[in-house]
Amino acid sequence: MTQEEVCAQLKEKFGEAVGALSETKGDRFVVVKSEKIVDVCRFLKTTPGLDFDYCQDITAIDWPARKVIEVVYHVYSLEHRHGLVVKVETDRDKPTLATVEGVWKAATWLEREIYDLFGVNFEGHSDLRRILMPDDWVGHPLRKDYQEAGGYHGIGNTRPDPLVQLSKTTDEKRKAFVAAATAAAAAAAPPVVEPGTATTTATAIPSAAADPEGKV
Amino acid sequence: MAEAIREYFGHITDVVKTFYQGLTVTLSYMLRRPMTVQYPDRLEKRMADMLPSRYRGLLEVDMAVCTGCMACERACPIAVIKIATDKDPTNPKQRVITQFDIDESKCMFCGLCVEPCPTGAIQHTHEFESTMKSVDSLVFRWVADPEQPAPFYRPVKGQDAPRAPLGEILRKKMAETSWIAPPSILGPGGPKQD
Amino acid sequence: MKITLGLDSTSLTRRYPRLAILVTLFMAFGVPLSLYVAALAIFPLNTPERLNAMAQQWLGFNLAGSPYRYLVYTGFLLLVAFIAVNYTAVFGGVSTWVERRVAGRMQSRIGPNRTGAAGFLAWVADAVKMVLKEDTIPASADGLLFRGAPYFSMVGLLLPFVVLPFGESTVVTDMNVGVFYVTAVTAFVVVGILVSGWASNSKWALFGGIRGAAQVLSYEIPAGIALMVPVLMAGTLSMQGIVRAQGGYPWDWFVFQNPAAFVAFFIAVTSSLAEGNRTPFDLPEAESELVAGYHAEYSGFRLAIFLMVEWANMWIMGGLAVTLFLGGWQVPGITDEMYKAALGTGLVPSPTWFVFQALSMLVFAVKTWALVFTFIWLRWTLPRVRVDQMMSLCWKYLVPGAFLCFIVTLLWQLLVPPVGVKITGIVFTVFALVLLVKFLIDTRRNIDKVKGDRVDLSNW
Amino acid sequence: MAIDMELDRHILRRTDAGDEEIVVNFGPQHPSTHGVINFVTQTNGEVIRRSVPDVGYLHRGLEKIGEQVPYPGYMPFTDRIDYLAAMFANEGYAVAIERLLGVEAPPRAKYIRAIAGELCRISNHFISVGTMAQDIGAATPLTHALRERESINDLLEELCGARLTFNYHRIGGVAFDLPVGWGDKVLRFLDHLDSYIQEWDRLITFNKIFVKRLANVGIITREKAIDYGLAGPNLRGSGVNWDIRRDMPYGAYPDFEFKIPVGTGRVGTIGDCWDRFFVRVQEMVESSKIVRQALAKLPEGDIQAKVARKLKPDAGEAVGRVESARGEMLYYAVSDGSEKAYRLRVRTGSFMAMGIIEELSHGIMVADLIAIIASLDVVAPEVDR
Repeated sequence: MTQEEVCAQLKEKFGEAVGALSETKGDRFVVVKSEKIVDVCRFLKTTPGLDFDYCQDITAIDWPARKVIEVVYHVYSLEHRHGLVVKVETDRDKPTLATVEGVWKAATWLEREIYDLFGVNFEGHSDLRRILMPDDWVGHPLRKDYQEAGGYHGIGNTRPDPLVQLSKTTDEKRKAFVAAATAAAAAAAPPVVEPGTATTTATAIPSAAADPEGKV
Repeated sequence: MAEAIREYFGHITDVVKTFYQGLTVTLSYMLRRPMTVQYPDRLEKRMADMLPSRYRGLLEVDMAVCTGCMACERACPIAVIKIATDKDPTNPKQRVITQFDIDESKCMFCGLCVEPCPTGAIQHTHEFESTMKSVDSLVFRWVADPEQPAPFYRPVKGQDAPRAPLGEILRKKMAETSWIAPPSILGPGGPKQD
Repeated sequence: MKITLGLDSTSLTRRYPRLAILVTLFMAFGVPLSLYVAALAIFPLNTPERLNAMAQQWLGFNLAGSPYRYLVYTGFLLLVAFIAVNYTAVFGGVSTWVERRVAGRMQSRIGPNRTGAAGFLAWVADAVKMVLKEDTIPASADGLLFRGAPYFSMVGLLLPFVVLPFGESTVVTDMNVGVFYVTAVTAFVVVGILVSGWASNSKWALFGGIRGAAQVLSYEIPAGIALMVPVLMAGTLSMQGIVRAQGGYPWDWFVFQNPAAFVAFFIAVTSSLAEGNRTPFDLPEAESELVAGYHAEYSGFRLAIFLMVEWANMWIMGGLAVTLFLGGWQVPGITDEMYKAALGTGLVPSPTWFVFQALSMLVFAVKTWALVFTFIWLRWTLPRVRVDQMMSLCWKYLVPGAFLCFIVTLLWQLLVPPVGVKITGIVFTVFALVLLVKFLIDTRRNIDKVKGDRVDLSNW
Repeated sequence: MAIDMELDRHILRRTDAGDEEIVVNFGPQHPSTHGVINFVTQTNGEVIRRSVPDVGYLHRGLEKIGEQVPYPGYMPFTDRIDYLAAMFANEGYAVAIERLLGVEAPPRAKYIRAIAGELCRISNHFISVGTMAQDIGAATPLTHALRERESINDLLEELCGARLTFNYHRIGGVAFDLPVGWGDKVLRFLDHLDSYIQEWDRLITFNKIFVKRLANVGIITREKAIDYGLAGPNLRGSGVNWDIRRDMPYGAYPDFEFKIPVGTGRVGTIGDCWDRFFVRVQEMVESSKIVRQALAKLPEGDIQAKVARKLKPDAGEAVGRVESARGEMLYYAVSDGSEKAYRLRVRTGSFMAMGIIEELSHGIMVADLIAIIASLDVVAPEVDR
């Protein structure tokens, strides 16, 4: 059964709650109203001809531009070897959606992950807790506007990047080199030592390790 | 009842049969050669020479043939390579590379930088023993001193770039730096030096 | 300046390889041999009569009459105990080395081969390390019990040495209730497991302790009954008596003399495996389930004791099975009269007597090491049983089996004439020999079945 | 609440049923949880009332990184999703982006992908089967499995330069061609492998203790397996005849004939731990058959399709499905025309397998929980991504 026939059956059963099959490049999908999602899924699973018994994946996509979090259902039928992509749009500020845990038990963990990483609240979910992030984590990482926490309970997860530090020292040295070469002046003035990072870099200019410390 | 008895003794015969087979297999291994390669000291030749040619070990850059195209810096997904180029003040046509640093402690040896390199300047050597006194020594500076920058190499059509044999520059550099801890680049907050 | 570390640093054993081999030979053969000779020399002289005679003849001192004679006897017993404890510790260490090498070879790897020649000094290094390591005690552990637990197990390990015969007359004391004493005493080990499981105040240790208790106690029953079979056949509980009732040649051993004893042998070995917590019954310290079981919280010297108990227990399991079923120290050629003749009348027995003793001790050691090798071999082949399967195996298979063997042996004693016993002995020996040969052929054929493998004894 | 955390503070707490219960943390650091996973278990010592998996210790945010790294640059990260079967993670990502671009890998590249993939499947199954035997208590099968896996690692190291994180596929093909003489090295190894697997069966598969420990343990019926969305050997172990290589063919798989081993309940019932174990052992034999056919029919031609250096696929979405060693790996890439993916979703077999463990854990023994975890072959990086 091709996707068009499945969509036709859906359209005929649910009327305008089910949008048309999309024409975009790559895989085509069907947009469904958020109140109807559980009925549509139950219909897909139980009607004899469709038998979408295998819920491959439930995931979400954050569209800040359209102020929408889109929940995507990849469902598949092992018997008839046909699949469908169903999308539901929920409001971005207070995303709530009915859970399809009743239809497929696989949804339990998939929805918990969406709740954890996107903040979509699934009503009726048996055990809606954060799954990947620690329980007291703030924010939902996979949202586009998520600021990286940079650490957890005071344990930082960033290390000063040696390359950035290095390039500062070499920039200064290169400026000194260019200044020394182009300016015809007799003695190039020693580089002004800025406060802040300069103190460390002035002494710690790592030339080739074999050089004695003195030669800068 | 008969079924239970047959099953009861069936278990016993199963145990005897399967243990018999299992024991023959393990005893037979007493006569076979263990596969252990006794690295590091009981090998015929250096481990680095026994590795296959495509092995992706520590990165090495031969500045003589580097064209300064910065393709490797763009290809690296975790920005481990840092290149700075400049106009050579002495003759305006020639550009020079004043800084070519690779933070080998962060490099994940994925090989994406080696592919776009036109002259094969940057290559994975077969060296993998990179124990250093401090993690900062793993930041390899291929342009030793910004004051003697490396000029861009102009590849000659139809001729391979004359690259130094693989691993030579790296071994020399590692021999010098591995056991001498450089002053910490990361400033006072960096790892303590003994 | 270049500091060379690792590869070409000239450690002691590399500069003088001969030194490494010398030290290893000393440790490998010197220490056990010296213990054996000490046992050979001192154990027989340990009876009060002989002590009085010696004191009388050599020192002219009337020991029998003097009030301090018990002091001297206990002094001698302490000396003998010293030898036995040392032998246990050395055997515990050597068997760890043997196990790690054999396990390595069976898993197509090498095992320790750097400390000392062929890695033999690995166990000495472990022992020293364990003694020097800090033995931490968990904060909320029950201090007294936590410290005392390993010594319960050690007592349970050392007591059977009193009756375990090393050779014809090299036994600490030949108790006439030998077998009964052994079954009673081995229960001590479980006290150590239970106490350490509870005292460590860690959930893993608690699980391990409870499992250990359930396992060792429930396997006492089949072990006890299976050990009764040779007692019936020999008519005496004394260990030496049982060994003297068997002959040197395989067809005189109890294990082949009647079918029930053959089955009882396997029941006894399986139950002693369970009592020694060896695979397939290593539930109390199941690494993959309970992290490290009852000795999870132990470190340092106390852990060394627990591990010594575990490995030295193999000698007792092997020694017990050999003494009761496989003819103990009976040397095939030498009969009782020859021992008596060699003993002679004088105080100091003739040199041939010492040779016979050495031979009998050697035979006992070889047979016990063979069984110890089998225990190691079983450990690296079989998976672990689940707790309820372990219990059902004990109560549904081993206990009824042991009772059956007990009854069959009774009937066998009554109905079968001695010549019938001899015939079954020969028949079973032939059957065992055929089975062994077939087994070795299958083993050899296993190597050819896998393409690309061949017999190759290199890479040590 | 998943497990009454208040229970945790009591060492022993008498429940209404009269027996005392403890809450034990199996993990996150535990010898047999196959990576950093914690099972908060309510048990009375042997029998488990309930065991709730608590995952997330190895969450590196690989899907978030997918949105910050250009398309070709993400390939090394896919190795880290499932480092035991990294070849499939690469292939899945490559297939997804190729479907997004509408590009097709040349036939030789497809064959090489099949060869490298099936070798990687064998090496992964050796780990999964070996660690399962180790968890049940037999240490020797694990070291033998690792020895065989070493030869595969050496072969793949010659092919692409790394032993674990291969980074061998590229969008539109593969990075290198087969080295000279590599083919007969593989064939020599496969002859050894087929004869070795018979020895493996003699050593452990039919060992009575092993069978008793695994038969009728952790039974997953056919409906429950489909309902929970299990994939790969876990699904096939329950008797569901479903394999993406045959049912949704991609790459070079239509050209090979191979059997799909399915659980038959030979020693216990269909869908018990032993079935999943035996399905993996049989799959190794099938994979070696595939590699032989692929090497025999390897076509000539280049190994990389024409793909722009700076990939900018136009807006749209695509799904790449690959039959990884742990079941169906699904890459869902959504692009908005820029150089970086707008959203990259990876769905893995282990994540779905973790979902079923809580339901299986009611009333089983501690040793069975370890056996079930091992039979479902869950691996922490795949669960947490």
